[in-house]
Amino acid sequence: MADLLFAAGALVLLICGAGLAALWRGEGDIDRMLAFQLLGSGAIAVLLLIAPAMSEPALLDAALLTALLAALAACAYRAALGGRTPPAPDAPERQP
Amino acid sequence: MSLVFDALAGLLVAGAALAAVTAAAPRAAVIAFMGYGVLLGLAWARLAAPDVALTEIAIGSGISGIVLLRAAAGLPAVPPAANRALAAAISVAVALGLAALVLALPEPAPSRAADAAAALPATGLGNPVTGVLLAFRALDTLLEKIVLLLALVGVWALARDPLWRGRPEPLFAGAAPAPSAFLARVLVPIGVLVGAYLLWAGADAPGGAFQSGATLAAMGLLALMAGLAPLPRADDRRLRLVLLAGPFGLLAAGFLGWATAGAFLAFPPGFEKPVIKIVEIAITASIALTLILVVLGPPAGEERP
Amino acid sequence: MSLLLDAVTLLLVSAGVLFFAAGTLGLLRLPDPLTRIHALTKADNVGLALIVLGLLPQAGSVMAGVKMIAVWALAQIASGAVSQVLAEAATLEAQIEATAREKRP
Amino acid sequence: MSDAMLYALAGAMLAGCGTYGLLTAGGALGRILGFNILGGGVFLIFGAVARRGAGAGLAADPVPQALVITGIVVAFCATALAVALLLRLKAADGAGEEEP
Repeated sequence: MADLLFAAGALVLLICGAGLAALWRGEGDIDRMLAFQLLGSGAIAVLLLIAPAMSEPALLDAALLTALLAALAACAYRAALGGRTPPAPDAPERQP
Repeated sequence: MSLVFDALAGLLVAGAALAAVTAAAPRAAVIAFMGYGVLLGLAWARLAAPDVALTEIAIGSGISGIVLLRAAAGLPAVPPAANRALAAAISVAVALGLAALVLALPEPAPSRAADAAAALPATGLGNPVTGVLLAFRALDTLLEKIVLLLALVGVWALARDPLWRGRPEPLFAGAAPAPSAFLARVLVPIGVLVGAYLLWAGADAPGGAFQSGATLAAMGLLALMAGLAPLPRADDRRLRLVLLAGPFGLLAAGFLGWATAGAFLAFPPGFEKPVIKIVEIAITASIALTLILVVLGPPAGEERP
Repeated sequence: MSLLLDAVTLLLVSAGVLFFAAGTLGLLRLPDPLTRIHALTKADNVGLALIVLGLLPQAGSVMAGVKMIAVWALAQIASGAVSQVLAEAATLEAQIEATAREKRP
Repeated sequence: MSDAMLYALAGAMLAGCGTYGLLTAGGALGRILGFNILGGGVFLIFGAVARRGAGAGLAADPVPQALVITGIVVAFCATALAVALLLRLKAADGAGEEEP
């Protein structure tokens, strides 16, 4: 069973790696952040998969922490852009 | 099969690192560096070092991102400076030299694992890494606390003279937009719970003061980003008290050791675990606050009364 | 019985990995950032849910099972909120770029 | 080839990447990232040494692990200090980056 779980983990890593490599050459940093989020989800999945394979329950805590902090990165990215809020794209222009 | 996994993880870490150092734009480099932090966490998990994995995830992909993304904002893309072919040759030489050293490591490997395992029951702890950090090598931890304080003094020293008592620059210029504020409101309570759990579990399972402090710092920064809490003033006495609680708590425990156990930083026999736990709580609070303050940067604005 | 549980794990984890692949494919094929955000969050969460479901029989203790479900729940909440944050950031960046383009000539 | 060896070799590669970043970066931020990656590679080699030192019922030698944990936190604080210097420099000369 452990071998199968490692194989599944390797597959998830491979998928994330392929996504990363392809998105990396994309034009915008938003795409790169998406690649980072994909990697975060992949890392959560991998940690969950190898925790039973290595009989190390503490890796579940690591998965929990990864889920928590991948989201923090998105917020940090937004914060670095500055404080302006864009108007909703479909909202009618407010008349003075 | 696990070796295939390890080889893949190793290559991905190196690939992310390469992307970080070759990216032309600063922000792209920082995003690659954050990805490298997540992958490095996986490597630590596979090296049977869950304590280090937790630290790396919390710091490498979490609060590092806040500092570096902030630094990258507005920096222009700078073309590589030096002779790239020469630099590549030197770097390959460094990597090959280290690889050769690694392959020549002595067999059997030298280890203090047996000593740590033998001495652990005396501390009442179940996690050998926490045992090393707070009992066997407590002097290192004490010095590390002082280094953290020095880093904070260094950051604060960069404040302009009339402003140094005030508050740092906000992480969000103006109010945080609704989605970010929502994210913070949802994540901060969960994250504080996770941080407290890591401290509580750290005595007997992977976790402890460093992991907990880093997680709490990340959540504090998220709360500050969303404006859920006011930015701290550098001259706030309570703040300084918490900053000093860790190093001085450990120091006090050290002198207590002289009185009760006959050596500096020896814990009173019979009471090892409670004393270590109390010191660990103080250290966690200091680490969390120090990390928050070094990320926020020097005081920059005085609030007019 | 344990063979049956292992078969369930294998089936669900494989399906989860498949969803990860589908999400990545969507990330690569869809035309603009907003649709790519959509592809990422949807597929990732289903993939993660299937993997968690599949691993539950392998959890050594009740606590481990509860933690796995907690990880999945947190990932659900976080990924929904993250997609909002990134979508807003994408809109703002498009605006900044448009303003810059207007000023240039 | 053991798992520890694979990660030690990955650590060597990271040290190489870090050196490259340190030598070629045009700006201070690139050098900060390069230095961090160089340090990460060294930590990883240290971790592999810890893994090889498994024994007495422990999966890895706890002493190097504890040192790496303090190392990661100290490296982060140094990074934050360097970034604060970088931002102060940017504010001081307005140009953004210092001359290489």
